Amino acid sequence: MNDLNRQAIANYKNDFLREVEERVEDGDWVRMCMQCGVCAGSCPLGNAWEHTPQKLFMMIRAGKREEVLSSDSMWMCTSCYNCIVRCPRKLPITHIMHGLAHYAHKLNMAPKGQPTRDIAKLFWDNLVKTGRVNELKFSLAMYFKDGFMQGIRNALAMQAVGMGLVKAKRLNPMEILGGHKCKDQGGIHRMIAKARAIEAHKKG
Amino acid sequence: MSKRQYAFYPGCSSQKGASASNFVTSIQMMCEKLGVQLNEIPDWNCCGASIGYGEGGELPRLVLNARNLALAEQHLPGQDMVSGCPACWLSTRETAERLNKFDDLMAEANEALKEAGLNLKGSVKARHIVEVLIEDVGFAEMRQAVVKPLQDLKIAGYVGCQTNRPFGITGESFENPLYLDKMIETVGAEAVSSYDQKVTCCGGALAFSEPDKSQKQIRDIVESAYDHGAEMIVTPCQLCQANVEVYQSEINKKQGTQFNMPVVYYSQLMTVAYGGGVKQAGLDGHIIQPKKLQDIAGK
Amino acid sequence: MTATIATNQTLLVVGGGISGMTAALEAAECGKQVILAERNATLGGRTALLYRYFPKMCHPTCGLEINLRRLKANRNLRVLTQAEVTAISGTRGNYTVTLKISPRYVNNNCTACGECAKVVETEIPDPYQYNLSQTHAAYLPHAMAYPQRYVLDPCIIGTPDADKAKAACKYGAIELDMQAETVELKVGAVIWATGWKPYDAAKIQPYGYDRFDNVITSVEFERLADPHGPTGGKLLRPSDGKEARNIAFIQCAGSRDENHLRHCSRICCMASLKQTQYVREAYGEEGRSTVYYIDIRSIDRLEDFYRKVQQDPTVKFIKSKVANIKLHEESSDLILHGVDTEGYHRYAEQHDLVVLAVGMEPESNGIQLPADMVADASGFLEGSADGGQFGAGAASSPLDVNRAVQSATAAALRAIQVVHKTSRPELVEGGAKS
Amino acid sequence: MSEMKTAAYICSGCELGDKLDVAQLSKIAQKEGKMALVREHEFLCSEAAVQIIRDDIANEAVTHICIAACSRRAKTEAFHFPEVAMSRANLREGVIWIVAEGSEHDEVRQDMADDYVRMACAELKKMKLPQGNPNHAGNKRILVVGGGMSGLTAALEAAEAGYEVVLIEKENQLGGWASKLWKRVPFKQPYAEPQDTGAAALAAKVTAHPRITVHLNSTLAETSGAPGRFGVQIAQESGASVTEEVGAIVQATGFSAYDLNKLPELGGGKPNVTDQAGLEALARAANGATIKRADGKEISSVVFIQCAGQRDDSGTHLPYCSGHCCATSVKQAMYFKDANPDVDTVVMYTDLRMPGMGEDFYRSAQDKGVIFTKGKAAAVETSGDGCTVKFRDLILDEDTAVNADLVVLATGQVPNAGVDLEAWNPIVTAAEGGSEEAKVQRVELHKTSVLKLNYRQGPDMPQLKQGFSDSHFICFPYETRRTGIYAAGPVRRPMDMLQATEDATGAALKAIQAVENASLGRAAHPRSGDLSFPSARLEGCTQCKRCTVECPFGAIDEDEKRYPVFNESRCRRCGTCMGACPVRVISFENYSVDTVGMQIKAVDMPDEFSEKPRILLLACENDAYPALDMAGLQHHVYSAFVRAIPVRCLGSVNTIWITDALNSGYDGVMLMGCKHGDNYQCHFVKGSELANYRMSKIDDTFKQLGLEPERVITHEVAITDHARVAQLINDYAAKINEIGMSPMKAFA
Repeated sequence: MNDLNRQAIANYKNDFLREVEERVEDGDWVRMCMQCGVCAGSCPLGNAWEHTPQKLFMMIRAGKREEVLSSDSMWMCTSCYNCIVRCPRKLPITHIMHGLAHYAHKLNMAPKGQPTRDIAKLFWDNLVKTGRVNELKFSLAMYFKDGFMQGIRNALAMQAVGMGLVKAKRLNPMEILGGHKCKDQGGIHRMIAKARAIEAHKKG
Repeated sequence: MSKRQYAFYPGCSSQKGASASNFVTSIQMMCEKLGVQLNEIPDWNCCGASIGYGEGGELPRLVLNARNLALAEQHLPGQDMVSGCPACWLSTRETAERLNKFDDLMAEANEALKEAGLNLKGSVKARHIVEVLIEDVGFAEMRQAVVKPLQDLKIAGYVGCQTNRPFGITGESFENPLYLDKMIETVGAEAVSSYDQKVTCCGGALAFSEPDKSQKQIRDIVESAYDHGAEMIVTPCQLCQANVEVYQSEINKKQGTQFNMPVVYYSQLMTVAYGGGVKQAGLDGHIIQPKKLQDIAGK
Repeated sequence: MTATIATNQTLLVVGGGISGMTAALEAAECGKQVILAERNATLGGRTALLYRYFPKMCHPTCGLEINLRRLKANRNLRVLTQAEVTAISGTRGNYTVTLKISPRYVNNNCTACGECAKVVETEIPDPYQYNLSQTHAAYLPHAMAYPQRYVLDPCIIGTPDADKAKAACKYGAIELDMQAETVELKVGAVIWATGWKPYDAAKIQPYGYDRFDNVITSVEFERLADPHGPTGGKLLRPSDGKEARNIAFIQCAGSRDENHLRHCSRICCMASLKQTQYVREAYGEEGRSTVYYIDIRSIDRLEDFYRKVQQDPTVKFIKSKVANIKLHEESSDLILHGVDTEGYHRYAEQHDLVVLAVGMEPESNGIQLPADMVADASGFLEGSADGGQFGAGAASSPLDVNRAVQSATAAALRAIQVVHKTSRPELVEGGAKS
Repeated sequence: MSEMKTAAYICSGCELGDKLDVAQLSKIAQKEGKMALVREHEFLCSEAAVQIIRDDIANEAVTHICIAACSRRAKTEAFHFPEVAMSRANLREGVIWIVAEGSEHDEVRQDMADDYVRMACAELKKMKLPQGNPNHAGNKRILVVGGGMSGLTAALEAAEAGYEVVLIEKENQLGGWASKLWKRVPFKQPYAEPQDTGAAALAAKVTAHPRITVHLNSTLAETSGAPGRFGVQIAQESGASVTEEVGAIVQATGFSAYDLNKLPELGGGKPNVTDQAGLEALARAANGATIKRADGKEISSVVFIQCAGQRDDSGTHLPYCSGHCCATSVKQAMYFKDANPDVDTVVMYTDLRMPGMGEDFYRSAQDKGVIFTKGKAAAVETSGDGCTVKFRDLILDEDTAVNADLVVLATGQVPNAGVDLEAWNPIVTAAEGGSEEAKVQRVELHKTSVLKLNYRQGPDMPQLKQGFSDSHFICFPYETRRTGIYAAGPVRRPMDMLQATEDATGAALKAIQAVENASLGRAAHPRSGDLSFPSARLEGCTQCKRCTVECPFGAIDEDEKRYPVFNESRCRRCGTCMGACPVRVISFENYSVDTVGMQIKAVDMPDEFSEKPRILLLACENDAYPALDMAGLQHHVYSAFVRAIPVRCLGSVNTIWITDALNSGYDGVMLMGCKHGDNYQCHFVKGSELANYRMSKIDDTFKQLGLEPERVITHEVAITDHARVAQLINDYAAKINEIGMSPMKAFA
């Protein structure tokens, strides 16, 4: 259990709802859910969700901290925003799902090896590095995230796609030697660091 | 006549040699013909996309976009910020609206921006190119510019998610937006009006992490296009384009389908209709060749 | 003529539905002078377009008949149809009301013999069937219409049809040169019983009312079930006229939704429960009804009815706000997607007809109201700031018929208080003991 | 009234002239109908023709007119002659619109029209112009029983309209439940915060009002009389007794809370388990500060259990929903959150019922952090210093539990409606039969009465169901079975405070209406304005008590000699007494055994070889007769052998009409009335049911006459049965054809 988690448990005892309200992006909306379930039915990957958004909200109210934060449900969010536009209470459900995922990740309670979680991290690291995404490095990183051999397998599996993109000049092998980047990378790094610091100070 | 000026935010996937490089190619001539001038924002950075949240969290994600807004505000004052990529547009607009709504967030964002020597007032409006076409240019002008109507071409207009939700194009429905079909008809092609996968999610970023689940989505999208007699799919979204085009071979491999459905951008249709060639329309940038469109462009 | 009978002792009731008729009758039966102004060509309002009432499953026209008889017997009451309030000036106890009366093109001579309808060929969508069927442009709104006089639709004025109608009438009842007239009245108090309208279902995009023929509204379903409706009481679905046997009822279609109506419309749960019994009435054990709901609001003793329906094996309840509806192209059936939140069961249910239990919106949304009218967040009318005008019935709150009538009766007393006080100074607050 | 001069006016418009021999109709009116004056007109409802009639009334001293034209429901504005008696022969909707087209039907069509003219003339000659009830009384004061929110509102609203009000309250202060609340649910925009109850202000207004007299610590000892002349004895705690005369009564006696102790499974009776009333007391004690338990502990967690002992289908508790409890619990949860946001408040519900703008109040509570759990409580147990609520979480689909310092059970409203007459009547019968035990029971039960009416049919209002004295009618919530007495507030139906005040205001209007009607000797709803009233030739009365027992409105009492005592302003003019009377001594001026009997006899009866059967149709004027009219309007064809007579209610049908009809050779008799039973539609409550009962008892009549029982048939008909009534008539005509012509014709 990481310090953040320990400290959160200490702070909020078992008032998980308050914890979510104060620490999770748009978490203060959770209490406004009226359990109609329209979000649950609107999710394109719905059947992959162990707990639907509306159910997660109920679990939060019921103080099921462990179950919620270790769930991989919110990692199934494709950001299609169907739930947001249909919610009769106008809850920003997509953001809350993102927020919960991020919070679980930060507390290191999110499922180990959850693919979206891993890729999200790769993606972020990749983009902050230069300020812009390097799709080749990102893809390679993706393939090799589960170790070298698996990476080769993944790469081979996706070879056709890769070559296709290369042929179509939509994947540039040269990117491996640097590729696109922002000029003011230093500024960007300092900026992100600052933002993280502020958030940490505000939301633990 | 003087051109309409916009601060342009291409986004990572539109860079040279990136997955949507042919999109940027295809909008050059379209904008030229429609008197739209896109001025690239100097040193723009990634928006964090729809998956940045996992590691990035809230404020870091916001400031990434705040930086682009600030750069536009500073270098291209008075110009609306326009993006061709729904994810970029969405993140930027969301950021702009949230920062303008909550002063504390704006203050925090600026505190971080200071580190990059920038400051955001919040004057910039974040828009999508499609908005520019529909609201500023208008269908009439779009039609006028047509020199090569794309006759007997049956196209499924696939809008996807993020161009459509949560913001969408003003006046359009989240469930059944009509503007894309209208654009298809504007360039003389036939839109499959009964296409029922218009706004189905392609899996987005989860195409990488949850291939099987996303490919099920993609399969529906392509299948319905075939069922309704479409010859190609057209979309305003880079990620949709990539996902729906790229993974067809995978789906064929795994599920024994014989998908070979071209997926192009509306801008490519328009460029061809405006007289553009294969290269100008970025039609050389496809894995599944949009033959029919290429032929018309070739003529 | 009407102007002369009105004084500041007169009450004006705006709207001739069940609430308006009740307010007007109750006041008139207390000896008050009342003018009842109805925008349409007949009294009766929306309840006259319902097949049955919950929970007794009795017929609205039964009460309408009694009210019409009370009205015919009462000389204190004057009815104006096709009359709309265009302006109100003055204050509590002394208003001047301007009414615009649209031409009916048929005068009091009409005996309702029906000769004109026989010769008029033009057909128009029948507003008294929610446009589900056509009617001749010379028509009697419905069998219970009051006044029992035909109406000519303006669309045929100036056409040969109009002349044919005129020629067919032996009683000189048809006046083609009838013009809209403006009437000014002095009244002491005004009761707004302008009622409700079904929320525009097309705005609820996920349900595709504007895209799918077999998605209809609850008010349209009333017409389908009614033997005097467009299908003679058979539950025939629009797309292909096939009998609908497996019907979905979607609750909160527009209600309890900040994207649409922020309030709960109160009646929709009971209306759908009632309509499941129309399905049973039509097919017995063979019918299938499924109610998709958030909370079933069968308040007070209406709970009995809910219990009865729950015990009906042909009715299924699913606690879920349906996410969206997709068309099953081969069958024109509809597939409802969503999640049963009681225990989390994902469904994709096929139905041959979907009935949206659409919410109640104040009819007054969109009509011009006096400046000092006070309304709530949804537009339901509380009354005027000066205390001389009152909301009544469904115009004042989403109410079922029973409560609307109570509300109208209460409004009648409040209006009476106003005119009493203008006529008898000692009645003004703090007045001397009489 | 000057002596009778009759006139008949026969219309030839609306194709009557084309389809009928109008000259013959005139002749019949003159020769057989003995009309002093007969006129024909081709457009009888025209202003010109109506003027002719007016002139005849003015210049020719015509006192009785017969209009032979369209249905009595049509053209009522034109044919409005209040100063004379009027009958109408329905030749349009009733004849030419329903008889099959074609010359082959000319004869039967004409027969039918001829008969209707004969009948209208016959009826007319037996009619008198109603003069209004002579012993009507004009007391216009309103008695309000109960000083809670409903009673106070009714009193103030009536007084503000200029009427004198007497208000009695059993407790020593006004305000009822409302005065025991800390705050109430908001009535108006914005629906966000609990509001001051306003009870104190209202009570003050009432107390100070120049037209309101308040009696505290008072109950009713006896109520006698009728609208316009109720005599009430008020018993005061002191033992003193006051007598007041009033014109109408509003019963606003409210409700009692369902007994907590009946809910042991939910912890009822345990410490730290209370009901909503108990919580209000704690909130008042806290006065805005953090709410403490009875034992002084500050409450840091509270669970509200909705529907406690309500919506119960096991038969143990209340079967209904009390409507207000969801909003009340939400309001009470706000008490805690407003005082201290850190208090955990859980509202446990199965269906949250906050209609209308209640949704905003619900949102507001969520915004304040009130937790809503969709769950069903299984048990409440004491644990440590508080309680544990075991429940089924319906969303998470699991059995679980939650701890709380306090549990609030949202129990239901039990009406204070007094004596249930269903229980009362058998006891009275037994007591009158001499049972000593019953006599004791009667005394005990009578003590629980609220109104203490000295009516023949019992001391309180009849209850609709579940103990509430509500109206049975959806369109007429103020319909009452005790004329001039109106229930208001939770005694009539479970309701919240907003609805109770609305209801009370409406009830006040009805009370005002009742005194105004009574003072003019007019009937109340549904025959509003009717001036006719029943009179009895007591010399012929056999004291059988059927009228006093069967009157649906308890309008008839009995004197010491068991003769009926009519209280006209309690009467609704339905004629049920007239129908009940075996010796036919009861009649109305314009509606009597004769007005109908004469019509029956007036019909020209063809002989048994004519192949022209005659079917008498007695149709309820409220639903069946309009249905026949609309069958005409829609040209549904039915047998021309039928002769329809509208009746006020099937309850007014006297069996003599049936026997007379059969004796005079009718081949069949149809009765069409409203639905009876649980969901009865009869506007006079019991009329159609009684008729049905009476018809089932006339078999011996058939035996005497040697007739088939099928010669009389009764149908329940709804006003919407346009096509069906035609079908029923045709089917019956076929049936008669099957069983053959009546053997009675020979003797007729």
